[in-house]
Parts: sequence; C-alpha cells; structure tokens
Amino acid sequence: MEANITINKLKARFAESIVDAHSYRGDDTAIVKKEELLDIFIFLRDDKELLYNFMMDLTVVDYLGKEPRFEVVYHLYSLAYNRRVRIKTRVSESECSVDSIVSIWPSANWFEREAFDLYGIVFKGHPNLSRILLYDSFQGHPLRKDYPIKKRQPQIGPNNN
Amino acid sequence: MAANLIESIVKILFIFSVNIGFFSPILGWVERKQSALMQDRVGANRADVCGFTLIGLFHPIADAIKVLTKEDFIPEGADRLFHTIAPFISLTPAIITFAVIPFGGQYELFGHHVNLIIADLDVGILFVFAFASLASFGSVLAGWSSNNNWSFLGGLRASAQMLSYEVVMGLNIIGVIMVYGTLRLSQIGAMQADFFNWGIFLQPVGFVLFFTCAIAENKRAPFDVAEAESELVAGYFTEYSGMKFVMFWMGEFLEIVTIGALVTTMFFGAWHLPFVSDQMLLNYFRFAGPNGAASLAIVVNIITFFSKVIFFIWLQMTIRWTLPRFRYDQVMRLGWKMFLPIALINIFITGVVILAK
Amino acid sequence: MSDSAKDLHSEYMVINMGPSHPVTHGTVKFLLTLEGETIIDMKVDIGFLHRGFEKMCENGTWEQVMPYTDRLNYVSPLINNVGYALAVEKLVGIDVPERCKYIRVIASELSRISDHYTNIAAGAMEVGGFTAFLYFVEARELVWDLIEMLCGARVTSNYVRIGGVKSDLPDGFKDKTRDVFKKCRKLWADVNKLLTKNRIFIDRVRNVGIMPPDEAIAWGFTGPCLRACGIPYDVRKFHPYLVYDQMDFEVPVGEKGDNFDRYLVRMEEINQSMRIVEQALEKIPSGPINVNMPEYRWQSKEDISTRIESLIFHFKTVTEGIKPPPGEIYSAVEGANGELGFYLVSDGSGKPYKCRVRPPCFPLTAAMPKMVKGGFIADIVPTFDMINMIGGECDR
Amino acid sequence: MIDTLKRKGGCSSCGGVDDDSRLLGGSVILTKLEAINNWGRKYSFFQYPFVTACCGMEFMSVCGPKYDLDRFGAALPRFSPRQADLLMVVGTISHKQAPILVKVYNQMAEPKWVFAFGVCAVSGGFYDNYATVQGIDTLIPVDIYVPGCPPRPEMVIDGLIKLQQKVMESRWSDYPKGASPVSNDK
Repeated sequence: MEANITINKLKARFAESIVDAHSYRGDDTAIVKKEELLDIFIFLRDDKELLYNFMMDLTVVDYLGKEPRFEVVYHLYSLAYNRRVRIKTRVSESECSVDSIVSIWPSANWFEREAFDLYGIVFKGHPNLSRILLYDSFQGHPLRKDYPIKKRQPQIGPNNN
Repeated sequence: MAANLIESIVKILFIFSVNIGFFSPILGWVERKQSALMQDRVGANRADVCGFTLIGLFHPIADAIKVLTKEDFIPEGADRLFHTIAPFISLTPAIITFAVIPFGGQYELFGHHVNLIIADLDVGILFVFAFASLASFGSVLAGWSSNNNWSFLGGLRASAQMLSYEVVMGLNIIGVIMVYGTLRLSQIGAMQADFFNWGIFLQPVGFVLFFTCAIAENKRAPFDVAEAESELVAGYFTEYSGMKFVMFWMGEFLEIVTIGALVTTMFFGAWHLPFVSDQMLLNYFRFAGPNGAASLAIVVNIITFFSKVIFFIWLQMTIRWTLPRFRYDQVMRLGWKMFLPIALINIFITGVVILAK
Repeated sequence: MSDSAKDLHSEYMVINMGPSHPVTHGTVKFLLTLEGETIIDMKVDIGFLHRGFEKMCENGTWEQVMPYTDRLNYVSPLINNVGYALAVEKLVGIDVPERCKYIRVIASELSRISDHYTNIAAGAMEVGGFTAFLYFVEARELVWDLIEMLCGARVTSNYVRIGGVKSDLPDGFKDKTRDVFKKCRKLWADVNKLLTKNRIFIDRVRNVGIMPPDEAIAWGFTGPCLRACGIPYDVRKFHPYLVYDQMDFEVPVGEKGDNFDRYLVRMEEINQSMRIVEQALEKIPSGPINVNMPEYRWQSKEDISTRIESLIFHFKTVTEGIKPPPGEIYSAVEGANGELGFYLVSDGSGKPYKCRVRPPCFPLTAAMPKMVKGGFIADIVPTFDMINMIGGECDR
Repeated sequence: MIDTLKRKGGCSSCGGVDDDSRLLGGSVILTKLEAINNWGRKYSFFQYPFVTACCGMEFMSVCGPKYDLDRFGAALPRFSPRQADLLMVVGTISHKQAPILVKVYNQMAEPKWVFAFGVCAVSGGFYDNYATVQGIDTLIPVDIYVPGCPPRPEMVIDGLIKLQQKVMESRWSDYPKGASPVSNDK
C-alpha cells in the first residue's frame, strides 16, 4: 500500500526499534525507541524514496499517570513525494531526555527549546537549551498536566493567584 | 544713522516673526495637513477655542503649551552641559542664516536707501555655509551627550551624513558662483531680474543636486537615517523631552524654510516675478507717487519671494511623505559616489561654457 | 582593516533592540553585537506574548478553543478558525456540506488578503513609506467591512464552527465584494506604483535577508517566505482541502529568496486570493451550511427555541463539549504565513487532551540571525517585516 | 496595593485636591492658567504605542484613514518614552513583558497618562492563566480603560475623548505621578 511506504521501509530497516505503528485517519505514525532516534531521522531524511526534508513540527504530549509519561512527537514532511509522517518516541519522567536533532534539521532548534521550556524534556546535544517562551526565573514547566493553570510567577508586581 | 538702525530692527523683527512666529508653528500644522491630504485623512482639526476650530490651526498652539509644561529630563550619566546646549546649537543656525538671504530689491523710501536684506554681506553664501555646518554640532553633541546607544548611533550617522553632503553642496554652489561671479546673495538675486538668467536655466544640474543635498543636510526623509524611527527609535534626540526635543524639530522646520529661501534666491529668480524687473514694478506703481510705488514694490517683492519659498516647502513636504527611507550606507554612497562626481563635472562644464563665451 | 584600526582601542557595541522598539512590535527582543553599523551577532528572544494558548485549550471544551485560535495569528483569524475546525472534523470524521466549504474558502481568502495588506503596509511604514502604509490600511479596512458583514466582528471573528459555519453569507455580499475589490485593486495599483518600482524601496529590500532554497527547507520555512525562494510549496495545491482543487489560481514564486521577492510574492498573492474569492462567489452552490450531526454541530438559534432535541443537544455540547473519538491527527492549512498545522490529541472526553499549533512564523523568526548577520542594523527592519512574525502565533 | 495606586494618581478626584484648594483654589489666575494648560495638553497627546498583541491591528485602523486619531491631535507616535505623553498599552501583557512595561512607564516624562487598550490590558481578558498579567493596573496607574477584544475604533475614540475630559478636569496637584508603585526605581 502506497500510503504506508514510509512505515514499511522503517520496519524493514529498523525492525527492533519500531515499537508500534498505525495509520489513524490517514496519518502514518511510527512509535520508535529513543535510542535510535538520530539514525532513524537521518534515514528518513536521506533515503531516496523518502526524502523527508521538512521537520514541520516538534511537540510533546504529557500522558500523566502513564509510564513512560511523555511522548515526543515529530511531524515530518517530504516535499519530493508530498508525504507526511509522524514519529513518536516515549520518554519517562525519571529519565526525560532525548537526542537533539538540531544537527539534522536546524529548524528543530527552537522547537526543542520550546519543548524544554514548556515540558522540561532535555534534548541532549542541543547547542543552547534554555527557556524560550518563558523567563529564566520561572519555576516548573507549565504545560505539564500537573502544573496548575493559574499558578503565576510574576517577575514584578503582585502575585494574585 | 537712526534710520539705518530702525530699518535693521524692522527687518530683523520681520524675519524673526515670519520664521519663529509664523513658519515654525505653522509648518507643524502644514506637515500634518499635507500628509493627511496625501493619505486620504482629515488631519488635526479638533482643538477649539470657544467652539472655533479654524481647520486645526489651534493644534500647534496646544502642542506648544503642552511642550512648554512638559518635564525637562536629563538622563542619568548624561553630560548635562552639552545635553542642554545641543538643541540650541541645532536651532540657532537655522535662524541666523536667514540674515543674509535677500527677500526683496533695493529701493529709495522717504529719501532713505532700503535694502531688503538684514545683512548684505559680500560673502553671503559662505556665511550660510559656515553656519549651516554648525548645525551638525548640535546633532553630534546631542547624540554623544545623551549616554544612550541609540542616540550615539544617531549622532554618528548625523555627523557623517551632514559632513558628506556639505561637501557636495559646496561644490554645487561653486557652479552658481562661477555663473554670477559674486558671493553676495543680494547681487545674485538682482542678476536674476531677467527671466532667462534664473539659476535654474543656467545651472539645472546644480539645482537638482543642491536641492537634494539640502534635504539630506536637513536630515528629512528620505534622508532621515539619523533619526530613523524604525531603526534608532528617535536617533540622536532619543533622550530629549519637552521643549528641547521640540527645538530639534523647530530647527528642522526652519531649515526647510531656509532651504526654500536659498533655492529661491539662487535658482528661481529670488524676489523677481518672471519677466518683471524691479524697475518695471516701480513703473507700474507710478500712480502712487515715488514712496507709494516703492512701498508697493516692496510688498510685491516680499509676497513673490515668500510664495516661492512656500512652494519649495510644499515640495519638500511632498517628497517627505512619498519616499521611503534610504539605508545609511546608501546615503553615503549616493553622496560620495554619485553626487560628488556629478558636481565636479558640472563645475567643469560650467567653466568650459564660461570660457567659450 | 588598516593597522590603525588594530592599534586603536575598539570594541563591539552590544545593544538591545526591543522588546519595546518600533520595529519589533513589542513582542521580540534582539540582542545585537555591532561593529559600527554591521551586525556581528544577533540573539533573538521571543515569548513576550506567551499567553498559554495550549493550557487554555486543554481547560476548555473543543468548541471553546475557537476564540483562542482567533488570537493566534490575529491578522488572519479566519484561517486559524478554518484550520482548527478542519482538524477537529478530521479527528471526528466529518465532511462538511459543499456550501460551507465555499464559505470557508471565501472567509480564508479574505483573511489572507487582509494579512498580506497588513504585512506590506507595516513593511512600507517601517522603511519610511508612511503613505503606502495608510493606503493599505485603508484597503484592509474595506476588506474588514466584508468580514464584518460576514460575521459581525472586525478582527477576532470566531466565525467557523466545528461542522459548519456560524451563519450563511449575508444578502448583498456578492455585490459588496465586487465594489470592495474594485476599490482595493485601485489602492493596490497605487501602492504598486509607490513601492514596486521605487528605486529607494528596491535598494532597501533587494538582496537583503537572502535565504537559499535548501537552507530555507532545513530551517522549516513555509508560506510566502519559502515561495520567495522559488519552491512552490503551498498546502492549498499540495494537499488541497475544502474546494481549493476546484479553484483556478496560481502560486507565485520568487527567484532569490530576498525581501523583495517576499514582497512581490505577497503582492501577487493578494491578486490570486481575490480571484479565488470571485470564483467561489460565482460557483457557490445552495444548500445547508452545517452538517446534519446534532451531536457535533452547533445548533442554530432558531432550532434551539423551537425544537426540544436541539435544545438538549445544545445544552450537552455547551456544558460537556462535543466528544471526538480518542485518537490523534495532524491537519494543515495554508495560513497567511505558511503551513498552519494543528496537532490534536483526543482522549474521548469533551476537552482537547492536547491542542498543538504548528506556528508558521516560529521557524521563520528562528532564522532571523541567519538572514541578517553581516548586514546593517537597517536591514533588520525589512527582513523582520517580511518574515511577518506575529506575536500571538509565534509565542502562543 | 490598590490604595497606593489610587493615591498615585489613579483618579483625579481623590488625593491632594483638598490641600490644593486650600492653597491655590481661590486664585482666579491660577485656575485660568490651569485651564489653558489642560487645554493644550488634551489636544496634544504624543503617544507611545506599547503594542503587543491583537489590539495592535485595531490600533493601526484607529490611526488609519478611516478613523484617523490625528483629528484629536493624538496621532503622532513617539517611540522614545521621554517624548511621549500617553502610554497606549495595546494588547496582552505577559509576565515576561511586565518589567518592560513598568520600565517604559517610569521612563516617561511628566505629565503622563496611561490608556489601557483592550480587555487584556484592562483585566487580562480570557487569558486567565500562568502567563499573563491580570490587568496592567496591578503594575502602573491607568487613566482610561477601554475594554473590547479588540475594542472597535469608535470605542477607542470615545475613550480618548473621555480622557481629554479627564485631563481638562485635572489639577496641578495631580502631577507628577511619579514612578510605578511596584518598581524599585526612584
């Protein structure tokens, strides 16, 4: 099936790294082990039949209460074949770090900083992993499900929680 | 002697009131209304006194009142002395240069010789330049003394730009001087009694270059890189507030008038109507007796002169609201690599033509 | 550099541009290291308009997200509405009626026109062309009149609903559009004259902020900025949604990827969007504007007051929210700045478990240092304008 | 906190008016001067556009040809706070932005006014979460509140006219307003 060519190729190449794969509403998704993330992405970008040259989006989903808690979600797009794929990798709370992919796609730089800022995922090998949307004195990571929505940490002025 | 003194005082008062009292406030209003007209807006029109708004003419007065009562702020770490005198240095030359610009011819009035110029210096043009270049100190000092990076950059830009364009402007004037053979502005004006002797016909290239350089010298758009709002916040006067800040603007507005007056004097027949010399004017007004004729001729001279000045003010305003801003390096390139060679070639050709005559 | 420059004591000037600086629109900070006027280094700091979009979405129902999407790219809110609605519909598996699709196309394109107007206007203003700015503000005002006619609001429209739109096209919309477009074309021509062939403007924007195509892809460029590099990637053509595949329009591309190309691409896109709106108004079929799925659609006010089932469904959707099946989807539309993607995760409850927006100007802003390094301070102005960073979308 | 704000100039009718009337209130000349002064001020607002968010779009429209704030003498934007009289806070202020807003306010030269443009500036709007300031009046004294998300230009113009009226009624003793109560700046 044409739609699943990416998944099939991934499965053929990285058989033991692919934890799961599905195609819900036409969105091809592969859940991979985080250890081999970089190799998988380089393969996806450089393989002649895939050529995923766009790193469209990078985000994190916090499944509080599940283990592993976090899922780092990458959306890739191939201009040559007009194809999209979603790669996910699971990260536990105790060891919440994945390899940085800035060396593969420079666009990942800020996306990873944002994920670090809002979810506290550490991207190993990132050139400048610092807060981006919030200020340095901010404690905690607001998009985690256990961060109260109205917990304010003003830099100046009253703290009317 | 007393008559001379009275004459001088009257002339000074006249020019002073025209400039400070009329042009500098009114130009603020003109700029607003002119831009509004070009931009399909209405412009300031709400300030009223007893219900009369006079198409917004009260707005400059409101601005003046507000500005006079605004806090005068000197930033921490600034050089207080230079910070204070910089706006004055910027404003004064614009007023002073008007002293040597003739706004009419020479007449006999009640047995007294009246020369419609405050100071008829024989080095009139040089005087203008000497003082105009002083204005650059105002910007530089303002930029340097404010202890602010943006001001500093603005001051640097201003000094480089004004110095460069003064060179080109000076070279343009040489063409005019060569053609008329004098530095005295009243004589240059008098020699343009004949329509085809107007500077614009004798020095067309000189006019275009001079006008452009003058706008650049005045740091108005499209040459306003020194105060470029979107780059340097407000340039060299970022740290100025209240009256001092407005003095920079007044200097700018008065310089618009000065530029208009200079261009009129050198290139557009000064106080002369086309094809009408002063003698012809006196002849027209013979019916009023010798003194009456002279007075009427003076009035016509002054009206003619200031009409031309107002035209050039309007032209500068139109340019300001039409064109985008240059980049700093482009301004410099334009000055040194385009205008300077053209000005030199212009002098050369002028010389050849004069020799060939 | 001559020897004297080495001998003299000299140091770089470090200067803070923004966040409250005329060019940065209050929402970004550039930390510049300057040598004279040349930019040696630049650090971009964003987040000054971080308003917790995702956190708010996770705490509201699926329908309640809609007003927040308005304020993402607040220059073209209708496109955000459409993008979010399409994403939820993909998650649920709804196909909206034909007429609704046309209305959504019209709304999106009107929004795109106003976005490009604003962008070019702001760009012109910041390089000093204030008159061109006001001409396009006036044109935008006319387009906003149309949008106001459509949904009652000028800026934040909140017009699209999951499974439909709020209301049908008003009477006389077609005629009004024709009038407005006539005036807009005239203003467009004026601005075209003021800028496109203006030597000063061209000098300011040409060869400034160049991005080669391959690097643009690597940096995640989409939208007009990518098309200016010569890559015709447009979601409307590559993944046609709604009825864009039935529309006849062209995707303008540039050659060099500099600011002038970005400007030209936007100018041409205004024309193409007008074409789309005109075609859509010609072809629009009659029929319902909402899906006939009462558990998902927003009930019309008339039905609520006359039919008991409608009232019940209304009560349920408002209090509990609609309940899409558990799952996750990514759906993209062509925003005014590029690919506007929504990544939604549903856990089957009435609230989004995760509502992520792929902001098109986020990667563009990230590439700012790359584009202006080695240039002058003045180059920041057109470059930053042409990437069209919108705080609401970039910082969310 | 709120008490301090009010005393610092939150409204013109409280605070020092009593002392003032005892000292100067009887003087006809001073009252007249005050009126002239206020008249000048109210028609000459140089605004500092602190534009952060969505409301900026409406702000552009208000300054644009159709609504034209310049009619009221309030269109001239000065991006240097020293030269501005009216701080237009247009849009959401996040906690990251808050110190900057306070700094800009403190840098403005007296007399100064603050215009809260849009509901986010007024009260935080529907962004009631960890990131946003719940109304700029927790940081700086505000003179006029114009809610709306974003407010229509007509509302803004109405707000401006109300501010003009307020300025017309103000007394010498209302100024200076001084630094923001939450800041450490002197």
